[in-house]
Amino acid sequence: MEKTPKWVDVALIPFLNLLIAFVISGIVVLLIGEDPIKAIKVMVSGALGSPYGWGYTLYYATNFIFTGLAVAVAYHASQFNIGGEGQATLGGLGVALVCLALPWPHWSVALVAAMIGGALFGAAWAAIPAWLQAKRGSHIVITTIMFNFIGASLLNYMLVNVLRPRGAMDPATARFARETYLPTFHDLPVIGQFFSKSVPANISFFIALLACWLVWILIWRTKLGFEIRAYGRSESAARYAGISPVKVIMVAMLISGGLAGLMAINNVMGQGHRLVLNSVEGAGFIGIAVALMGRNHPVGVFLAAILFGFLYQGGGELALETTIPRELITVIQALVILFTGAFDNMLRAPIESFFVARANARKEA
Amino acid sequence: MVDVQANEAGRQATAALATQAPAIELKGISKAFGTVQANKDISIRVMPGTIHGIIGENGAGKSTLMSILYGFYKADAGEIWIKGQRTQIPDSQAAISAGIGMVFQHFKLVQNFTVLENIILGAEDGALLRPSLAKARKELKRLAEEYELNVDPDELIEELSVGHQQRVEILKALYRQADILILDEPTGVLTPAEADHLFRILDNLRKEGKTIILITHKLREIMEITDTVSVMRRGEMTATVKTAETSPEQLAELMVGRKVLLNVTKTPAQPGKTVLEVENLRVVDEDRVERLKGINLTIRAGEILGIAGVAGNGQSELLEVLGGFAKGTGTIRINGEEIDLTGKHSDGQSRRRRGISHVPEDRHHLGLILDFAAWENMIFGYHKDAAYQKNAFIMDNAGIVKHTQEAMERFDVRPPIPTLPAKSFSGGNQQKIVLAREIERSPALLLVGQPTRGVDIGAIEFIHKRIVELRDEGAAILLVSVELDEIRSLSDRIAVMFDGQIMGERLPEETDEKELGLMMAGVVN
Amino acid sequence: MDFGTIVEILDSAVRLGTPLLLACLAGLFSERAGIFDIGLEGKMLMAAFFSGAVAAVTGSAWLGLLAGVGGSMSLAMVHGLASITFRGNQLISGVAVNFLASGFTVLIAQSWFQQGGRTPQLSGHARFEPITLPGASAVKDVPVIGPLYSNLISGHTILVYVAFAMVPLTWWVLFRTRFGLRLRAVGENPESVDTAGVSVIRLRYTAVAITGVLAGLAGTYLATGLAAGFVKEMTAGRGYIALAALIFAKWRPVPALGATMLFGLLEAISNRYPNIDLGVVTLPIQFMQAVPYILTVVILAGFIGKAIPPRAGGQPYVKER
Amino acid sequence: EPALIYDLGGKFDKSFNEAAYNGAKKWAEETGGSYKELEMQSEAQREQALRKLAESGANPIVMTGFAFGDTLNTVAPDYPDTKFAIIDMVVDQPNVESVVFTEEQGSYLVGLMAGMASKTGTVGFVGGMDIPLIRKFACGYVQGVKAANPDAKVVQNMTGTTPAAWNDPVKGGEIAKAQISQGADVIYAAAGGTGIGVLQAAADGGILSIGVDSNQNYLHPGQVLTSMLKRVDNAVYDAFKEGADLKPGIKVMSLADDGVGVALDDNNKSLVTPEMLAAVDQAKADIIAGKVTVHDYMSDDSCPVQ
Ligand SMILES: Nc1ncnc2c1ncn2[C@@H]1O[C@H](COP(=O)(O)OP(=O)(O)OP(=O)(O)O)[C@@H](O)[C@H]1O
Ligand SMILES: Nc1ncnc2c1ncn2[C@@H]1O[C@H](COP(=O)(O)OP(=O)(O)OP(=O)(O)O)[C@@H](O)[C@H]1O
Ligand SMILES: [Mg+2]
Ligand SMILES: [Mg+2]
Repeated sequence: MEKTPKWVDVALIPFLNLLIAFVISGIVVLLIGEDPIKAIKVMVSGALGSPYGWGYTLYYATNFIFTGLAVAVAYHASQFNIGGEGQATLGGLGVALVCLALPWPHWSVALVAAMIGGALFGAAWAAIPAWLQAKRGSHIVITTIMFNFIGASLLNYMLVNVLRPRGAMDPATARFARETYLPTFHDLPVIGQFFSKSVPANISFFIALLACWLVWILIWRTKLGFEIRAYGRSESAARYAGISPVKVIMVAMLISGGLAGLMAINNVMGQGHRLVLNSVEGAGFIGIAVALMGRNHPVGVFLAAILFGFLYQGGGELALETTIPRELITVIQALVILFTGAFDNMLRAPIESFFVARANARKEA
Repeated sequence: MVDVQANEAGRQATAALATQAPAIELKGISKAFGTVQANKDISIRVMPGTIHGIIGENGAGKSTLMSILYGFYKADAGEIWIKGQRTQIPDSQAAISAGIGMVFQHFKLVQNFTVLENIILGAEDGALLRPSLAKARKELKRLAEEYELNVDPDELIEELSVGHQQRVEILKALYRQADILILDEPTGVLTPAEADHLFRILDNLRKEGKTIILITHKLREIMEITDTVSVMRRGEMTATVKTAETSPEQLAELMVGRKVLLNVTKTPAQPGKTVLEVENLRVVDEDRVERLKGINLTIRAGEILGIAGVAGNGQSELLEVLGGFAKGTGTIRINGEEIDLTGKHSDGQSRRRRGISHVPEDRHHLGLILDFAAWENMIFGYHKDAAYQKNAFIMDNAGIVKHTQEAMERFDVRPPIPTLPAKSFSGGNQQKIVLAREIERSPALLLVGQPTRGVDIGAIEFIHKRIVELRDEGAAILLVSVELDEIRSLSDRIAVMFDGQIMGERLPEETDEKELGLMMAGVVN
Repeated sequence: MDFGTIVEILDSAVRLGTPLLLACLAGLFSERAGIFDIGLEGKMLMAAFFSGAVAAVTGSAWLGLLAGVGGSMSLAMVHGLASITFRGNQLISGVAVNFLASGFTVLIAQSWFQQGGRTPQLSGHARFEPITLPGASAVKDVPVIGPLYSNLISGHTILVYVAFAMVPLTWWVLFRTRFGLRLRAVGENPESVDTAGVSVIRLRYTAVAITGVLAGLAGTYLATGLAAGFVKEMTAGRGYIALAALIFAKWRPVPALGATMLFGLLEAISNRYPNIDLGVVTLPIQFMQAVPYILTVVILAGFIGKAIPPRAGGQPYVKER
Repeated sequence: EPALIYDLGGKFDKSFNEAAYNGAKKWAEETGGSYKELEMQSEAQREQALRKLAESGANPIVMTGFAFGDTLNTVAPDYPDTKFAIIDMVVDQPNVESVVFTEEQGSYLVGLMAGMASKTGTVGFVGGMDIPLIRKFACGYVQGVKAANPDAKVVQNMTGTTPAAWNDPVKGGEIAKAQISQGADVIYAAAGGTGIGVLQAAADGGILSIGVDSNQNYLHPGQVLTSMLKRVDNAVYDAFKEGADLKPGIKVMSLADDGVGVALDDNNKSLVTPEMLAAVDQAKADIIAGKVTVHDYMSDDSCPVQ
């Protein structure tokens, strides 16, 4: 059956799906009486046309790399983790607690501690659904959805009743000390000149790149990754080979939750400098679209994250420059998920049968 | 709609013509799944009131052909004639209206419905259930009396034994007034007693004038009950003969395309020290049914112990518990050392470290990961071996690919391309990959289940040869197969399993098919 | 807490439980047919918007209802297309449907009404008015029965009564009709239905369509019964709570009523008593809000009876590999 | 070009943010100028919203809501040449104007009217997010009610603890229904968009309600007793008008400056009796003259009356 070339699977089909998603989004824009061409122009110039735009595009992309990797790692173990939102929320809590706990001498020390805090909290939030799936067979999709809501309530409680400084009105933590602020692109040598002072993109971006590389190593180069992929492709065969399903599910989900939690070094420590409600802003869900588009490969995830960073930033500019609401991004996101995920067979089936027919024809000849 | 009416008319017409027109005639049926040509230009005629057998190797296309007749698959080309009428069968509804009923190899029952609910599903009268249920209850009683088909109409399917579930399937067809009944490998899952009962039922049905198509692998069954028999090979219909005018030998030849020399050339065994000792081994499955009821056996180095038995009598569980992916109680010793049966070390990798290799019965679900490349499949289960690691963290993928390439050449895997996914190899070549992986490490004990299922004849000989070679190198081998001939020709000793127990042991030269068959049926020991 | 307050809280629970009940029954039809639906939230939101918008424009709650059902139905068909025709991943499709609704409603609302993603405030016939049942005012002053009848039972909008009537109706359809038998069978083992000569595809589409209608009623009730118009994200997670209730009820209609009313009650209580003082501990409002989700996880974990979903649930029906 | 950022309740909350919008609209209509505006989608966007407008060269930038306080405090120094105005919060930066209102005074006046209009002697208060600012509304209101009727009971509820509480009309309606069942026959909603649900439930339940921030009397003519006007529109209008010359520092808008007040128009004419009018005028004069002081909850985080 394997007669379709690889490029079709990794490039052609995703591209066509994306194209359909964009065309439909364009039609929606037309429907609401706006000009799609102008919308694209605004998005491109808003997201790529200035150091400010670039800075925000990369900032958002950083978030999406983390959440996209989170979804991808779990996916390789055949676990559909839609709890990235909750795990990133808890990661934020972990990072904030670390940043507020001690008078950190330097950002680098604080960063290491915050990474541990964020990853631990994120992993902890994935651990319970993972354990329930592994041991009790509770459907992980449902439990992770539930944990998103429970996580939101927990954060709400922590911010309102525990972490809110005395006398403050909004449910947010105190500002972190200056020493914990991560260097932004503006502060970095060489590339600093291309970015203005106000951009939030910070060195977390490089940690995200590192995470991509590590995930690649993990999945395709280590024993653990081998076991994760084996279990993900065939549970029965994995059991035959003595691979423990409990171990694979737990480990993959802990790594997944940890990656989602790590996102907080970008948005909480690197940008907000304090923890506010809903600091994740849906990045956990966008991770699903990013992983789907990126075919669960770190390189694909990286590219898809950049694309979504662009959409997110460009969409924000749209809201400012035109009367198209920011929600257009949500629609595009939904369509990308729909076409690259749920409607995948729509194009795949005819394309594959085309190649099968071609292969059969060759055989005859 | 038109078809159905034409068909009604056809039914009456044939009633008048009676014996003339065949009940079923297929002309030039072809069907491909992707690049697999499952049926190639198949034609067949089945006369009314007869039992027509179809035999053929695994994957020969028998099930596919019947699924087409039943409207479950759509043929790419060809015609279907029912009782002398050209009939379109686009879906199962049309097949049912044409009087065809089918009992699939895998039953199509709703587990948590009652028997009655399953019977009426799709054949209800009117929108409300109550009248349909009442009618079906009456009808069921009548059918039960007429054909010895007793089942409790209010029992849930999941509470029924396999044999009873099969009866429900037959009742389903009869309730829909089928006069053509297709049974796909009906005895594979039955105990001998259940199989006998089934044949009595089939005989009754034939006497009532029903037409039956029986798919089976068992030549004995063909000879016993069918009137005519068709043989399929690699998607093609090779012959149709009257049962009375043929012999098992001839059928076997027709099946595989040449004279079958099932006897493997091997020297007498030179058994060495005891490798495997199993004492009072018990396994209870998820549904708390005891599948192994106290197995005792030993295998010595350099000998092959063959396990014969009807599928479902505990052979699979025996392999699973020895292979480390089912839990059990009792004692298992390898070279005198006891191994962990329930605890932390009762998994496949620990077993492999103890020198137990395992070629599983179902290579698609257990032995291979079809989406993985050949090289990944080649180390699967042994992936933690030091030889495959570059350092403490990273695996030596390039080295593994190279090693795989060599192994593929040694085992004549075609094509010898390590990066190809397993699913793109043919069944025989897939099996060779599994064998290469499990044999290459010179295990102390090799567990092999159904080593040649769905494998072509050339590969069968190759596989048999490697197994014998391994024995001669001093490995102990436990062979499980439903093919009695394979057991008889490969084994140095034969143990027969029935109902989770070993019925007894025989030496191959001191027994015959008949005795083994009786033991498999639980009759003698 | 006096009797009047209890009746008042129960009354509030009925109002707040009704959209959950409708959505839960919606999910029941789909999931019983083997199509997992985590897109209830999106369908409700879509219905809330279209019912609010059309009611605002036409001034008729009934036209709003029609539009709401239409909106929900369109998403139901997207889900059906993905899960039945294209044999895609039903969970991914559900996620997409939720996002689609979330973005689309605001986009269209902004374009139509320029009110920041709201519809205009509904009044008069654009809303479903409470119905006073016969004799409600007459018995008002009879102790116990009076408040129960006139406050709790009487005085809801038509959609509330429809929702409650749907419970026995759903039960009857599911367990007493041919359609119900086939629907349950297709969710357990679609091959059994297919080989019995019944179209799996048609059955599943029908189920998904019923889901669309019921989720449409749920959303319509939110915008034109409970509130007076659409505001963005007005479902606020109710679709997920309905899903939780469905699992809690183990995919059965009568327990679904119990589960949704329980969750409605929790919401009613937390509206009234943000922090519940139990002496030893004070339950903060955030805990009360999380209770439905926590309960669902506990149920899923199988510590209180096991919730076994329909066996074929979540898998597309593929005949040929 | 000036700019305006709305808080999470959104531009058309018919209340606080809409008042700001009306101010901007008035400025645009009068001067023919144009301005930029932005609505927030989530907490985390505040900083980007501010920066975006500052980068785009907008000046001054006005934002509605205390929640911008912390963010503005960090962003303002990065744009020393841009003027910012924040409503409802004091931010101590050299380029920021902080506009605060004496909501307790306006709430006192509507409380007075509520106390006089109530027949049951029980009135209600529905707050939005539970923060000191909203307690300030509540405290002023209670003082007014008690001034009219010392025996009156005030049922108080807050909608929530997060910004979502500004935009939850369904919950507002449920709370109002609960208050009605507790005997309240006048309910004051100081809850942004949530108030729409409160006013709706009050109208449905046949009782009176009091709107907030904008004039909400028109929402249910003849059923909204009055609205506590908080002239956010004037604050925005003034800031836009001053433009780049905006004066940094704290600007208090009190009853005396017409910064707060009660709404009287055709819609509530029939509800407001001459005695009420007289009492309100008297109280207004007394407060301006300093004869009556309305306690400010935020001065000591407590309220002398309940
Ligand atoms: N649904 C399917 N999709 C793709 N290939 C299939 C499908 N069903 C069968 N095949 C392939 O078609 C060929 C014929 O299969 P079929 O099941 O008809 O064989 P069979 O003779 O019934 O074998 P067995 O004795 O194992 O039952 C096999 O190679 C099989 O792998
Ligand atoms: N081409 C093949 N290569 C390898 N194994 C095969 C092949 N064809 C069949 N088999 C094996 O034989 C079994 C029967 O295959 P087939 O495709 O006919 O499936 P089936 O008739 O639906 O199921 P089964 O016979 O397993 O009950 C499968 O379990 C499969 O492992
Ligand atoms: Mg078969
Ligand atoms: Mg088969």
